[in-house]
Amino acid sequence: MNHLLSFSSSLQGYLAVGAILFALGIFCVLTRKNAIGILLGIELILNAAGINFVAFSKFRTGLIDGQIVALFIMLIAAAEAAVALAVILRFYRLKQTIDADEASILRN
Amino acid sequence: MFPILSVMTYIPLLGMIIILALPRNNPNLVRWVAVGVTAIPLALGVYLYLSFDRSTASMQFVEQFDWIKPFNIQYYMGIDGLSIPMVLLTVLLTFLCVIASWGIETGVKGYYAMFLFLETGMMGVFCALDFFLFFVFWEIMLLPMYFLIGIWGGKEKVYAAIKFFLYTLFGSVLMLLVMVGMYYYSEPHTFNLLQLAQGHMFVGKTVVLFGHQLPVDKLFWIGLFIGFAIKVPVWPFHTWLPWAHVEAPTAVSVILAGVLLKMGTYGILRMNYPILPEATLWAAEFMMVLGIINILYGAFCAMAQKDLKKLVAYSSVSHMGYVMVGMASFTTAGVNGAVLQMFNHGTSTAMLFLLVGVIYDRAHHRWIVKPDGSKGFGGIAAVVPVYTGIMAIALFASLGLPGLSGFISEALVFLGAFSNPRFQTYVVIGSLGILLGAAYLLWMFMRVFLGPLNEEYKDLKDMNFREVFTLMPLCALVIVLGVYPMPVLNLMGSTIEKLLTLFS
Amino acid sequence: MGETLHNVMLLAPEVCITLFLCLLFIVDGLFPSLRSNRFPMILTVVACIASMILTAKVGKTPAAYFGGMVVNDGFTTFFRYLFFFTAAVSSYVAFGSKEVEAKSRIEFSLLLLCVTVGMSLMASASNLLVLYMGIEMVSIISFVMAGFRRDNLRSNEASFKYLVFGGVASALMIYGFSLIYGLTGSLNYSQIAASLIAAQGNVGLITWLALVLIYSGLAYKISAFPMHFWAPDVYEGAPTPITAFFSVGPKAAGFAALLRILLTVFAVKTGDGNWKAVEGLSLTSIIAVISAATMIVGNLSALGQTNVKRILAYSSIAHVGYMLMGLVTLDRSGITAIIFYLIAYCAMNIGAFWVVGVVSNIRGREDLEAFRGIGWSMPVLGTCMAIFIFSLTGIPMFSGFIGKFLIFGSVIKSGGFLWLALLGVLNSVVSLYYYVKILKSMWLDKPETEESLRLPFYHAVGLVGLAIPTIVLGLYFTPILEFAEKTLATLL
Amino acid sequence: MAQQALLIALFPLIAFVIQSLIGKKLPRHGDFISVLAILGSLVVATPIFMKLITEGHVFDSFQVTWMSLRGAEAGRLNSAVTIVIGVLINNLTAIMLLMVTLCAFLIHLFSVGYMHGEERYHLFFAYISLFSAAMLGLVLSDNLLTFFICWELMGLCSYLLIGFYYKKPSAINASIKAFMTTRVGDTLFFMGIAGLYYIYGTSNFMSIYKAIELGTGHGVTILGYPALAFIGFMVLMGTIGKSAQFPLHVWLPDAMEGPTPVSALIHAATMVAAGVFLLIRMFPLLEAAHVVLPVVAYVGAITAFLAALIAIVQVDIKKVLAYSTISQLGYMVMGVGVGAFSAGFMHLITHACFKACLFLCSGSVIHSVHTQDMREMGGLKSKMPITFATMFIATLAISGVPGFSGFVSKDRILGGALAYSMEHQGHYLIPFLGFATAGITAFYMFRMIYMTFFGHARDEHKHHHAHEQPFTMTIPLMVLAALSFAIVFAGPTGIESIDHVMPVKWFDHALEGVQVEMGIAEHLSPEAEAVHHKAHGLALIISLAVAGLGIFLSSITYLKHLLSAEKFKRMAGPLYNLVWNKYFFDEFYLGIFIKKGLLNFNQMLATFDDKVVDRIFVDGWRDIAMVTKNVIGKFDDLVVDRLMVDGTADVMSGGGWVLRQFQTGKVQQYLVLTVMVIIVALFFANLGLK
Repeated sequence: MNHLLSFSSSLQGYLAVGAILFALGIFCVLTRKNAIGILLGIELILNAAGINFVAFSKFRTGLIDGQIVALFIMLIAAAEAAVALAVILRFYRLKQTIDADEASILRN
Repeated sequence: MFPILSVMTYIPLLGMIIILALPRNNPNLVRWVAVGVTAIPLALGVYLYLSFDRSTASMQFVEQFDWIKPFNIQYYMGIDGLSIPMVLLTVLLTFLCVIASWGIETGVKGYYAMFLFLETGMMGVFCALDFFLFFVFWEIMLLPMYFLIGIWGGKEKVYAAIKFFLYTLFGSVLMLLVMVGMYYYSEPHTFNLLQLAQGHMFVGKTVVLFGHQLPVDKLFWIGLFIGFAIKVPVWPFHTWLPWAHVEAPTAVSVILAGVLLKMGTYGILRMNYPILPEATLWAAEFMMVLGIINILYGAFCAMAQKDLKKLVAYSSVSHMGYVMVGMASFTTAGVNGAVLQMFNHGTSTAMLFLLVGVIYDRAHHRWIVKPDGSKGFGGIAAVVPVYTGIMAIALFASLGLPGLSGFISEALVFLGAFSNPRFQTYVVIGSLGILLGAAYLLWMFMRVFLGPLNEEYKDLKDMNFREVFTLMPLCALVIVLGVYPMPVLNLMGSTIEKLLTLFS
Repeated sequence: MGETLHNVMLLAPEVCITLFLCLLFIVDGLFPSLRSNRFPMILTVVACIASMILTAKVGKTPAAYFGGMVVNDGFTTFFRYLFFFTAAVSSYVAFGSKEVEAKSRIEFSLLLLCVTVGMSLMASASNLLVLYMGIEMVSIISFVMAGFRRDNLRSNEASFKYLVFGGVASALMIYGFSLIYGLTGSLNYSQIAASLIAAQGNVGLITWLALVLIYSGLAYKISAFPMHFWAPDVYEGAPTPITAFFSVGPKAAGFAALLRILLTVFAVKTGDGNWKAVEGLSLTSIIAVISAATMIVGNLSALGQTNVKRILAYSSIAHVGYMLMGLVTLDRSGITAIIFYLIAYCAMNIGAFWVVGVVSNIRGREDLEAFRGIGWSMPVLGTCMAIFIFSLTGIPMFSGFIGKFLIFGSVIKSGGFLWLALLGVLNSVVSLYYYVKILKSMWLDKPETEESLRLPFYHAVGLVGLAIPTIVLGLYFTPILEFAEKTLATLL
Repeated sequence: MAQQALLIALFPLIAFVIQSLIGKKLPRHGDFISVLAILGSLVVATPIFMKLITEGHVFDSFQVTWMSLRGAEAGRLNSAVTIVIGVLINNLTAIMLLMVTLCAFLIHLFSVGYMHGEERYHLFFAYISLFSAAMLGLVLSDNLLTFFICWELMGLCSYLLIGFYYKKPSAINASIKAFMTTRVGDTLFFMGIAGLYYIYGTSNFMSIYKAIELGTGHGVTILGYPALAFIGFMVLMGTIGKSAQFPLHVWLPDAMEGPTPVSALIHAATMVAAGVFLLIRMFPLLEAAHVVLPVVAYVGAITAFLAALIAIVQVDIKKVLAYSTISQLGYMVMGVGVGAFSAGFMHLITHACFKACLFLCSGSVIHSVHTQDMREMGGLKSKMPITFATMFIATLAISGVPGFSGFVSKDRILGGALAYSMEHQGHYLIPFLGFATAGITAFYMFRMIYMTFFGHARDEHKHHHAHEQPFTMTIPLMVLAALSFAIVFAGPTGIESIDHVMPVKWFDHALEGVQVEMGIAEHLSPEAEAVHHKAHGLALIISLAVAGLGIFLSSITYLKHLLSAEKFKRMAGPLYNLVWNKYFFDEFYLGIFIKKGLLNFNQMLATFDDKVVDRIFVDGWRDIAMVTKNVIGKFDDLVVDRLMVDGTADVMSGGGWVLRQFQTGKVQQYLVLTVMVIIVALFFANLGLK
């Protein structure tokens, strides 16, 4: 009978790392001036989710579906990064800068 | 059984499609097609009048079949004593207005298409007996009005058009909520107005709004009343009227004043009274006070106007006040007088607006006193005698001079309201309105027609045959109904009798 | 082996789209001459029609397959129809617009078909992972589509913003999924629902955090209140046909995912076919607040706009607000109302954007000045736009009104959220002002130059094809309503 | 007989319709149509009158339902309403019919000559025919509703006829003034009718008389006042408006702007008399509401006295006659007020004849000397013998010289007033004002005669041109003058005690018949009989003395020039100034009430409606929205004119503007806002969980 909130001690550790990574990711996205810096932030959040999944799959359910999800997260992160870099490259070519605040022609 | 109401409603729609298909370069063809198309409902209207059964209060010429089964919505059309005068007025005025708008030059096809579409909307509102169908027609009417005022209007037409649209839409969305509310709070969920009127279904119930329990029927009543009051217009909601009337082209302001204002009071009599009688009794005093304010406020404002059309617009506000007073009195004479006043005001204001249109076509302005204080029209009676004669008739009809139709309905309203002891003080105050009515209309007649001739207008042409033709039926109606009003009164007699049994 | 073959058979529509995708790749490679003319569009439309036929066939046997990760029920069938229809129409629109250059038309078709597969995956997913896969598939391709005009700064900026906002939102979502996985120990909707019910209400803050994060992911997709900021800029920047597609396709997919998660995971089916929120997670008042906020943001921000595309962007946010009203009572009539509203919304919104596209092609600009007198020079275009605009405002005789009528009906029927109904009604009055501003410049203002333009037949057919159902649906909507009720009946 | 009587009113109506439609094209512009029509009415009216004379009593009526509104049974709010109208011929009607048709016919004849050559000649006859139809309709009607309809139609005709010379601004102002002042009275009169329908459900005279006899309607109150009193006062207000009693008398002198035949017909003989006729018809009701009659008496007396004073100082011949009309009307109202309504009615008839004659004579004088100012006349006696003779007879009649009709009716009124003051102690003011007015009337009438006909010609040129009028104009004068003799109504000398030898009492018998119908012919108790007899004797002596004094004073000042009028004027000083300015009523009405009060109020209200309600209530929210914007900071991007919508929407767009400021275009700021909202949501969720 699985029920909520019965995380064992070692799981706490992994979750803590995940949470920290999550927070750092968000902080990074919000503060970095550089477009690529924002992408790094997004990657951090995705990895945090990955850690969570792997931790839960090991300690919580014992099934491997958590790990499969982590794999998929990496896969999608890669795809997203590819597209993002292409867009930022084009942005650089047009604006000779990758400062995120420059991208504000479309407003209010 | 020949579906006469649906035919009358959808012939103009058919006409619109035909007109849109006509070639663009031949405006006269478009005009004659429009006249032909509006003549058909007029003819059917005459047939309707002749074969209408005056003795029963039940619905006649009924057409009822299922439209949208899951919501029990029916295509339910029918007329009784309350709606037939309005139908006849609509059909007549639209026919005359189509002839009166010969002067429109730009976008003739669009103009007549919108006009016919407007007639379909109006006919639908007066014949619909299913709330959903009523609402659909009620809002459809706004579209052509917006374009008619917005495209062919005067200087500030855009502002007037959007203001008209916003005001009326605000009213009708409240009606949408009430419609849906009535559907879900009625025992066998229905939109059928007659079924809703049977069971006093909404009396006991309450609903939560902003945290406290409110009685449902009073909420419905207020929602409906605001929706209709904006159309009447009742005092706080009237500021769109002067704008819309002044900026609309002549024929549109005739229809606006002649028919559209009546939809508000018709709606109240068709829905507020039979479906929510307890709430209506509760709010009678409220309606009476608003009616009196309408009368006096309209009259006072009309007195200070310098633009002919605005003066007539404010006089409409004042005259619709009589209808409100008549309705709120719950007496036979009062309500009959109110419905008769709806009809009479329709004819006399239509004449006034047509006449203002005639002089506008010639002088291209409507100033009694020009804004810079210099003299507008003056002493043109010598130059245009026929015009002055007809204007005098229209003027004295709306003034309420006995022998013309205005007096009959005003007299009935005041006799009725006075015989209800609760409202006698209001009636005495309201009678001041008759006095003021005489003042501003005569002041206008004196300033524009009598006195020394303002040289600027000595070459004004008198009315041509077309203009006189549009005014003749209205003149006849005003005089005949002034002498013997029974042809219209006995149309509505039995319906109002049945309606008032709820309130004795 | 037979079992997987059976599963693939149930995915027939998606498989068909993928086959056509490969066909397009072949054409792209081997027959360069066909690349730039109308052939790719025809191929896309054929692909959509084929998959619609397959959906109809597959839809008769509702079943969960791939081990309960994907569900093929009435709900999925409806959304598949919707996605294929929007994809077909969008490609039709795109191939008439100058904004999609001839040489890059084949890429547009490829991207469009991919997104369609992603969307139908989102609608049929009943497993967190598959849902994530669907959402990411749609999002990433949308980033590319937003930046379709490579050399145009606005288009590029649109895709950049879409990229950053979308990335963060889906990252948050997947983190929320991980928490849900941790709490309930499974990825499958049915198991998650079971464990949530088992918890009998002692739901900790963690669950609420997970719920909020998941909601933020989905809200980004349908541009609901907190996550709507990207929509106006991206809609204005992206090429008009693509914006038309964005405002319809991905948004409907977002609603599909939101409805499915909400109704199967976070709510329990009560006896009379309605739903009740899992105790401890009283969603209704939160949804009401979100709906109200979305409406107000959408309508009020649109008031001061002069760029028509931006007005329609804010108006689509407002319409999301109206649709969310249906969720407030979580009863059958509310959800049916949403489904009906989606149908009506898709038709009129694509139409409106289409007209904007045509006008901006001719006049080069998209602000209200560009629309001066268009009604008189191109009456068909003007009339169609009037129909779409009045339908968007919710004037009767048009499908938009029926949508609003059903939504307000469901809210008033429950009686609890009358204030929301009042707010909704006031919002539709306010919406009239900015909608009619477009008509004002089209019909009420006289054009400076009297040149009478001719609306190309290609666009006229399409626009009238969308306008007529808007009217017909407004007058006689029983069959569609029954169809919407049927889709709900078989929701697993 | 009643059906034929309806023809009396229909003939002029038909004439009006023909005349107004095709009048211009007919030979002689169609004046013969109007004259023939009124002649037809006269021909139909005389047999009715003859029947009254021969049988002493005439009664017939027929009714038709005009409006029948279906409803529940009587007594409830929504009870059925049937409005029945019809024709009533009784003694009063017979006499009035003959008087009105006769005067109208004579005046039609006169105006054929007088109006010859006028530009809108055919329209004049159209309006006069409509007027006659309305007046006859009023006399014939058996209920107050049709009475009111004809009453207002006459108001319309007087408006049209006063403003006949519409090129003259003074004529138009006079016509509007007349219409509006009478309309004030009419509106209140209509309230009275509404009150009648409220308590009795009908306004038919006969049924009112019966109801009052039965005493129904006493307990009922309208607006807190006893119902009958309320109705009585409203009816009185109607009379005050129409018969130009104080304070609503200001319009009659200005009405002289109209052509003289109009003044004769409308503002002397018929229309103004309609108010008194109304009081007579409603006498039982006034009597039942006992508080009303004294007020009526006082209104009549005061009007008579004040108008007479003004008449003394007038120099325009028509203004003199106008004020004398107001004064005589005051007499009639006083007569009804003191209960002698048969005397009042007789005075109404006699006054109609001799005042019409006076006006027509003044018309023929004006027509020959082309001026209305008496100071430019003089010595016309030799030039216009017939006009002089007829005018002199009429002057004798009005001054109350025995042997003439005026004396007979005026003496009875004064007798009634004296009797009334004897019975009800303390009301001595009424007879005093009555007798004073009698004296003043004699004074100013003879003043007019002397200034116009006697003495030397003050303006040679005009005097030279003066000539007698053709027969069409002098015959009516002679007929009317003939009717001014006492013999027509009561004995050769008019003095009761002398004439009992050959009493021609048809008038008194007719009036007794009317009292029986009204149910008020109670027989006076013996001592009351004695008081009446004594009062009438005393009144006879005083009225003779006063009339003689008036004539004497007038002749020594204006004939013999022994007393100079200037010295008398200076001596009166401020009093003269007050009287000359007609007690500043006009200035009060026009200056304060209309100009400062009403027009400013409208102006204020109209600007209020346009500026306040439309702008503040509805549009003005924009200003508030503007303030919020300026507070937030100068932002040039938002141009105010894009918010050209009413105020509520402006607040919305102001709100929208605030919201759009969050849309800064920077993606990271979007994310910051989103994260903030998520945190707030979590905070509430946490709060909710507690």
